[in-house]
Amino acid sequence: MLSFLIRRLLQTIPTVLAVVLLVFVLFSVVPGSIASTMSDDADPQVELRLKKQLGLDDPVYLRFGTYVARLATGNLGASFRTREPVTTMIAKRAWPTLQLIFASMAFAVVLGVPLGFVAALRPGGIVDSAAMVLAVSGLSLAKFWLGLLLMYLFALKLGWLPSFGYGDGGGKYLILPAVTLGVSPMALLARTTRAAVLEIMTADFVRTARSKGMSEVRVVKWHVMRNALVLILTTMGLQFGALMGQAVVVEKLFSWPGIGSLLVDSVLQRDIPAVQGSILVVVLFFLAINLLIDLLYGVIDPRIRYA
Amino acid sequence: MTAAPLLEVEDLRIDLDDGARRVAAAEGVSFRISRGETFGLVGESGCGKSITALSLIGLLRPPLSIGSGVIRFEGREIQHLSAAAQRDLRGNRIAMIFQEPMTALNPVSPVGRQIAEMFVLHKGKSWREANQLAVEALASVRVPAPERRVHDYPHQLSGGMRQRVMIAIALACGPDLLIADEPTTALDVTVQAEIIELMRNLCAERGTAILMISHDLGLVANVCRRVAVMYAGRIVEERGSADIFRAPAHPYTQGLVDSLPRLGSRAALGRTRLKEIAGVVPAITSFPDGCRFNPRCAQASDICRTNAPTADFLEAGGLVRCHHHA
Amino acid sequence: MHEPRDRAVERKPDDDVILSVEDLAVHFPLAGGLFSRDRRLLRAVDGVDLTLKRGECLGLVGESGSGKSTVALSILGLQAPTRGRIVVDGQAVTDGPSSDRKALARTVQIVFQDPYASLNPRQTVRRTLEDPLRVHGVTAASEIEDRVATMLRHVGLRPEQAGRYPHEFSGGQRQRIGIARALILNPKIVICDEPVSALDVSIRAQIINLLLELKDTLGLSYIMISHDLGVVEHMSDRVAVMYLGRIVENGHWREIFERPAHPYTQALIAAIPDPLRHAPLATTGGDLPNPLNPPNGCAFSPRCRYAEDVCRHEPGPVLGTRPDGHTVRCWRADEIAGSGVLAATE
Amino acid sequence: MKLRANLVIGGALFALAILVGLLAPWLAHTDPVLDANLMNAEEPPSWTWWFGTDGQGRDIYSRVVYGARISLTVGIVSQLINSVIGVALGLSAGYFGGWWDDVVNALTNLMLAIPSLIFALAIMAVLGPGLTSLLIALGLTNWSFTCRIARASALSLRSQGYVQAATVLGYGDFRIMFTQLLPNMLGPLIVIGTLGMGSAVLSEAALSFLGLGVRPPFPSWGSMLSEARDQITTAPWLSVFPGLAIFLTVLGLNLLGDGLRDSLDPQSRSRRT
Amino acid sequence: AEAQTPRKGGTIRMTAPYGSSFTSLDIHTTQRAQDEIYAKALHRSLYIWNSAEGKPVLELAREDVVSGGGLVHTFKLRDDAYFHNGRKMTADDVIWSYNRIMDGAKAYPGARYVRVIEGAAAVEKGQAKEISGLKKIDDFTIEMKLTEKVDPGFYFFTALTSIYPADEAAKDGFIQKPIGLGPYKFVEHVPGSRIVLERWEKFYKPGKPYADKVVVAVMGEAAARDVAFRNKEIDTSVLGPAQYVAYQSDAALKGTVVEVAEVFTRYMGMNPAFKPFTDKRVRQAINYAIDTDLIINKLVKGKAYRATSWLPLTSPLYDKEMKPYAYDPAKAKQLLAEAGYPNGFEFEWTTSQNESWGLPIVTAVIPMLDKVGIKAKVKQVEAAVLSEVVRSGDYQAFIYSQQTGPDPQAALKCFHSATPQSACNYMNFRNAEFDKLIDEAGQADDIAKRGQLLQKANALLYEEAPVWFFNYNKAVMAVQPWLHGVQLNATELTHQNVEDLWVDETSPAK
Ligand SMILES: Nc1ncnc2c1ncn2[C@@H]1O[C@H](COP(=O)(O)OP(=O)(O)OP(=O)(O)O)[C@@H](O)[C@H]1O
Ligand SMILES: Nc1ncnc2c1ncn2[C@@H]1O[C@H](COP(=O)(O)OP(=O)(O)OP(=O)(O)O)[C@@H](O)[C@H]1O
Ligand SMILES: [Mg+2]
Ligand SMILES: [Mg+2]
Repeated sequence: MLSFLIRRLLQTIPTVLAVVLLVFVLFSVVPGSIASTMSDDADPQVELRLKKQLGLDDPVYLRFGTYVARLATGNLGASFRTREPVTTMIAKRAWPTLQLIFASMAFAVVLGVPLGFVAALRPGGIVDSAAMVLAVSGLSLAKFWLGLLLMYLFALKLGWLPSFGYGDGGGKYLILPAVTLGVSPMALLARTTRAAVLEIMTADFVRTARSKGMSEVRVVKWHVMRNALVLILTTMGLQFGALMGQAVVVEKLFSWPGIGSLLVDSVLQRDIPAVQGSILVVVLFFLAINLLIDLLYGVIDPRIRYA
Repeated sequence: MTAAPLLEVEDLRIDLDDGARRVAAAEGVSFRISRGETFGLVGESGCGKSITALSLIGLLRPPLSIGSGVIRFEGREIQHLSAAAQRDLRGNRIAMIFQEPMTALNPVSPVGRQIAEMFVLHKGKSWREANQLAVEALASVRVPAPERRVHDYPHQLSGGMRQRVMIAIALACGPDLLIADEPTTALDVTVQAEIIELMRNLCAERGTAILMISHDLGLVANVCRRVAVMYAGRIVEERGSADIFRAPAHPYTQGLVDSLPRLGSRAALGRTRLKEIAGVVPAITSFPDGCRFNPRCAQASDICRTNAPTADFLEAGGLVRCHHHA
Repeated sequence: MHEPRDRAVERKPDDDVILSVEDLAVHFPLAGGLFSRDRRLLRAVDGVDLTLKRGECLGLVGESGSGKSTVALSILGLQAPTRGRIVVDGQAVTDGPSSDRKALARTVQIVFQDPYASLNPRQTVRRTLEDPLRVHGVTAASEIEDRVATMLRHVGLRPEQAGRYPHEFSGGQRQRIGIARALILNPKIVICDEPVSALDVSIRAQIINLLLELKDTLGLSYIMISHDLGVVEHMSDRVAVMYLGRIVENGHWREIFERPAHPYTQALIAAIPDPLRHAPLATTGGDLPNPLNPPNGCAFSPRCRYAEDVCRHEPGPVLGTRPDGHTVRCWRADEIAGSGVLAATE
Repeated sequence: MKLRANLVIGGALFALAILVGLLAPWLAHTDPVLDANLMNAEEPPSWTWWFGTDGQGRDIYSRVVYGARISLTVGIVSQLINSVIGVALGLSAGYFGGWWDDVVNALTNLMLAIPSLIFALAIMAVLGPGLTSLLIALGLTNWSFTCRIARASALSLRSQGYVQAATVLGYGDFRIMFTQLLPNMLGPLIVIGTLGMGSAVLSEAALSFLGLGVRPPFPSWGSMLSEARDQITTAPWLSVFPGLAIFLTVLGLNLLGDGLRDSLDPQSRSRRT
Repeated sequence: AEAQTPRKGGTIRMTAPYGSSFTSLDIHTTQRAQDEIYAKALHRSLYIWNSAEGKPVLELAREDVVSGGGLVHTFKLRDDAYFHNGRKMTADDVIWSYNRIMDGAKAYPGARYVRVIEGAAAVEKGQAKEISGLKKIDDFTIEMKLTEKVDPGFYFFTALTSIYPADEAAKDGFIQKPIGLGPYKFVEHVPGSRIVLERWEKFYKPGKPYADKVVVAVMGEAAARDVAFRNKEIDTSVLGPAQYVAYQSDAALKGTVVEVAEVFTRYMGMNPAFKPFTDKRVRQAINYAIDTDLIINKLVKGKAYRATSWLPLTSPLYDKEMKPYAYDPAKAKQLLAEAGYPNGFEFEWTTSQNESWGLPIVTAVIPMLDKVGIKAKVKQVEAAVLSEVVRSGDYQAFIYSQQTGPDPQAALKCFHSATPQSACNYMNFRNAEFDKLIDEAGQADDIAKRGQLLQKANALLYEEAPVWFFNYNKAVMAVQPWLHGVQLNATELTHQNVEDLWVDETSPAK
């Protein structure tokens, strides 16, 4: 188990390096630079000094070399913009993003999985049709539009929830962004769950269970759920990646102080170390979640063993 | 044997709803099984053996359904019983073994638990007791070290072991009837021999009747006292197994027996050209009129093409469904 | 039918042998599933010697997983052997899939078990039969059409049916198409990997007869892989029995079936139920061993009722030759031979 | 192929979107770009202005109609690029195996690990806003699922009898890949392609929102929606119509994808990839 | 409403609308308008902008005695200004801060202002350790020698030149918990979300500040800000054109709108190196061809003032007599014909996506230019790219918003041929007559004389039309009725001297 963990962790290194290289190469050819975004009309002398100070004049391979060398010591460099260490910057942003992502996933699971189950138990029925129309609709909405509509409805018209911000860090601030972000994984989970349950319901071992004289409820409880979980977990793992992407939009819309909004700002302002660092952290997060999910597979599915 | 039959199937018809219309996937199926008897049902792939078996324990799922006919278990009609009453029978009084031991067991549940479920469902045991009983059940199907094996998952067992587990599940509650749907098709011959012997011995000990389904004539002949041969949804011949292959009455049975390259026949008779049955097995949606075997039958006459033959009861016992039977 | 094949082959002394397999081994490194670290070795085929003579049918029997198909795939160049040498009609094919595939294709062909999976569902029968000809440089449209039509007739189909797709045919007909495809390039050797086991029982005889006829009319050599001993006995001239990646017995069909010398062969024969015989099936005891963890000594020893200490010792027995000329891999063959024939005939 | 409700409705919605795009010059009332008359700015929907006008006095109806062209181009072309990349990599990886498979696998994992929207954002920053950039950005970032499916199909098809037979018959690798493998994996690829088009349309909107969208002379629905978001309370028609256009088109694509999946592969509904 | 007496206590909830984060808590490093919003509460500079008078006034100094032919300023510093750790500010802090800003290795943007002190440039280049023109006379007196005859107020009022506590700021960790002289002291910063500040009891203005707490929330998304403002979650919100109209037409919100002409000029710059634009007539033709008023009224929704020349409405030297170019396509055509382009020409117009002076404007102008035969092709770039394009001269035309105040002299100097393109002479303007006017103004001791010269230069620009004069920004902010004391700051409306703000009891904030 431990050696499995270590091996998996080692396996992520090439991915991480590739990400670093990719982002580095991309942003070494990106037009515009931090210096030009500092203000509309900056002092050209200061700008030149700034470029020099930030090493923007060095050749790419040199910059990359220094970056990787520093990275090896866990140093993500200093932000061009704030001159703070990127690690500190990200550390401050990580918790809000984690809150948001996990809250959305929780919303998605709590709503999506039961919905999928209910739909699958009577395929073609009214509940099924309604649930699936809902699910497909959830997938088809532009996130920021949905967020705005929710904001408009629940904050302004109904006055139930605050419309923006991290507030005092309290849960009520989390609800609208989490729901906005959670709608599409919810929809996907509902569909996956439904499909998984339907598929499993046709499996031979379900027929065996029925031949034992088991009621349908028991069949589902004893034999279908756990099998479905494997498929549901897979979808969840992949959805975490999509969530990290969509978080960029949602965080920006709701002024949520997470990595996503940091990332957009950094991209737009050419704060390359911050971009690099944020993407790296997002990737690491995705890899970590999927590692976790792999471990969970082992718990759920005995066919998978970590030798 | 004079006792009232354990299972009586009369004129069973199974409908297949293919969206546009209903076709009979099986029809006019009648047979009886007495207590403790071994009864065989043979036929080629798709002739309706499995659906007949499933209909007996109420496991047909749409698009299949029982169209008409009566199924009596211990004299009681069971095809219209409530779902709950059917569940009481299922597994408890009538048990079933399936073909694919790999997929018929839940891959994520330990085999011990899958056996124990039977005791919880039908004997009102607690899980604790049930687990204990599961060990015994596993021991009874001669799985070595059963107290360890109960914790194994299906994928950790070989095919033969899995099928033993299936048998343990099926026999857990001491059913009166065991339906074995091709229990050894997926296994190698040497393993098949063991499983069949095991099943036969256990059932003999407990007085459990067996409905043995197979496409292997040799196997059925060996295991069963009486055999029914199905073709295209109908039983065409039903006889004692000693007679049916030695002196087949129906041209189809005859054709099957003749077409098989039997072990030892080349040594005895030299290599002769195998007798073929012409043509192909008809599709369920395009069964021919009259006798369904008529397009492939050398003896077919006009009547065969128009009228479905009725069951002729033979003097020597059994029945045959042929206008021209021997 | 026989066109002169333009291949310069130095005729060897043993001109009769069209295919020889020497010490073939195929080992699969198993990653042990996605998550496990240890890389175990599955010895699917482990030191197999075979020869096939011109015009002969060699039966290959053995339980599931004993390596029969793997031998076949190696001969076809689809599976690179771990070691060993395969010579087909004077040419070595042991270099794996990349060695001259086309030349090999004109020599060895295969008929698969599953008539459903072995035809491309998106190609008409005509396309399935024409493409190989084109690949092999036959370009004249009339010749292609001719050969396709002839071949279809050979396998008992009508040339008009060539425009149809596989799903429009029954299982038996599909198997005929499969056979036609195997023969369209006029190969010398055809490997039949369980050609009838997926077919309806009432159809099997048709295909077996067809295969035997074609063998004679086209002068083919067969390797016939099957579980069904009845089929093997009916078709084969010689029979090789495999157990866990090795040949345990090899000889003339009559010797194998009438005087099986290996306990496994005996058990195999004894376990076959016969419709006209009503005896309890002879049981062997024990399950197939795990190929990843084969027993020490003779691989069959854990299931063998004759096994003694010597059988359980490393290394396993070697192939020995019986007086009647067939070979057996058993320490106690001399004692056992003949004693286990209880089942062969009634 | 049984006609399913989702197939019919989805197909109809998508076909409608395509038709609107194709017939834009005939359907539109005015030129979507040049007919800007500031005198008519921000008229609510009426008989003259079906969907109202925008801040520049342009007819939103005409812009939505022309927007179909851009949005569908984005959806279709970027997904085509994805499909070509994904199929080429996945098919060859599954077929050849070995080190190439490892390389492709590593690439796919890499693509999966970077959320595609973020990757597209970075590419857009490099290439600058615009239609071509967008097509490239979305086309390069979303092929991992296609690739996985193609690879998995190739792997399973590779051991199918007819593929082995083709090898035994001496077919070349490319012939095998194109005549034996590709046609038999098209079903799931079409399904995922359909779904991918929908998500590309949504990604375009998201990128517009983030300030890196497409702003060619003709409007895209995403950019219209994004631009109108400040006026969602004051001039809702500005966002409602492009928003609905996106919603209905993506809905159509999703339904179509589902329907195709059910019809092409009734046994395994949405198996995991 | 101002008749009420200010209430003590309460929380002021401001918003920072320009992006989704603050750049840095080290205000010396950032010159984004966004950051100065909180800096106004936290820090103080030598001068401060007085919105009522429209000019910078002394803040940390009580008097400024000018000598040395206008180049030497002697400041008497206040002796009651305390840093938030309770230490009194002295001349050393001022000198230390200015020295810090000139640290060449760090490239602080405030260097452009401090450089006006003699010897500062040497520090920047690393030739000296301390600015030679800056002398401590005693703890509360400093002498500053300038390189030019300018009003130092314009140079030392922004937060970029905030005074830091010398010793404390040198320590690590200062930036995590910054200390300043402003009316509010730092409590917390949630990056990407908000900065919270609380009243500094020892602030030097008696009775001020009023509110207990100031929260500056980062809210880049206008749509979200709109909802939050209507939902009474924030006290101030900057409005874009669309919302400007909407708020004005909404009875409930109408009273919340405050507006001011900001010192920004929006224009289309034309590259004189691009053939047609070398000709003054072509440039004028463009000014005639565009119905600027229509665009301002309809597209910008009146949220701008028509530009008459370079210097904006709130500039002290704004010339009320000047009339903007009339909308006269015929005249434009005629001018084009005279210049040799009777059939017009085609050019590429680089723009960002900014809603007030970017793509939407360009889109609206294109059909107008089209009417006189000029075809414009849009090239859209990101904001980050646009400013580089502009500085490098890599454009045919671009549209931009440039700060044109508060110092008119500095604003006009951008067009001096000695000003490099990369500084702010983006159109690479070269005109001897103009140079002469600017130079003379620089020498003039008499303020009125200087003003006349500069106005002349401004008029010359109008005539030369190096740009299409579009508009001066009208900054609009919505302010909740319970927030009082908002100043109409023409340099940037969001920059409020927070000590003058107060909230009454009707504020829903705790
Ligand atoms: N769920 C189903 N939907 C549609 N047709 C079905 C279904 N199940 C069975 N059938 C059809 O009913 C007929 C009888 O099937 P059945 O499974 O009973 O055959 P069988 O005799 O058991 O064959 P095998 O030897 O292959 O198991 C076949 O033609 C089959 O295609
Ligand atoms: N590509 C492969 N990778 C790993 N293991 C393989 C591979 N191909 C075959 N094997 C293993 O090699 C062994 C021999 O397989 P093979 O298919 O040759 O057996 P067989 O005798 O043909 O069996 P069957 O009668 O079931 O067809 C089996 O244990 C099988 O699991
Ligand atoms: Mg069956
Ligand atoms: Mg095989």
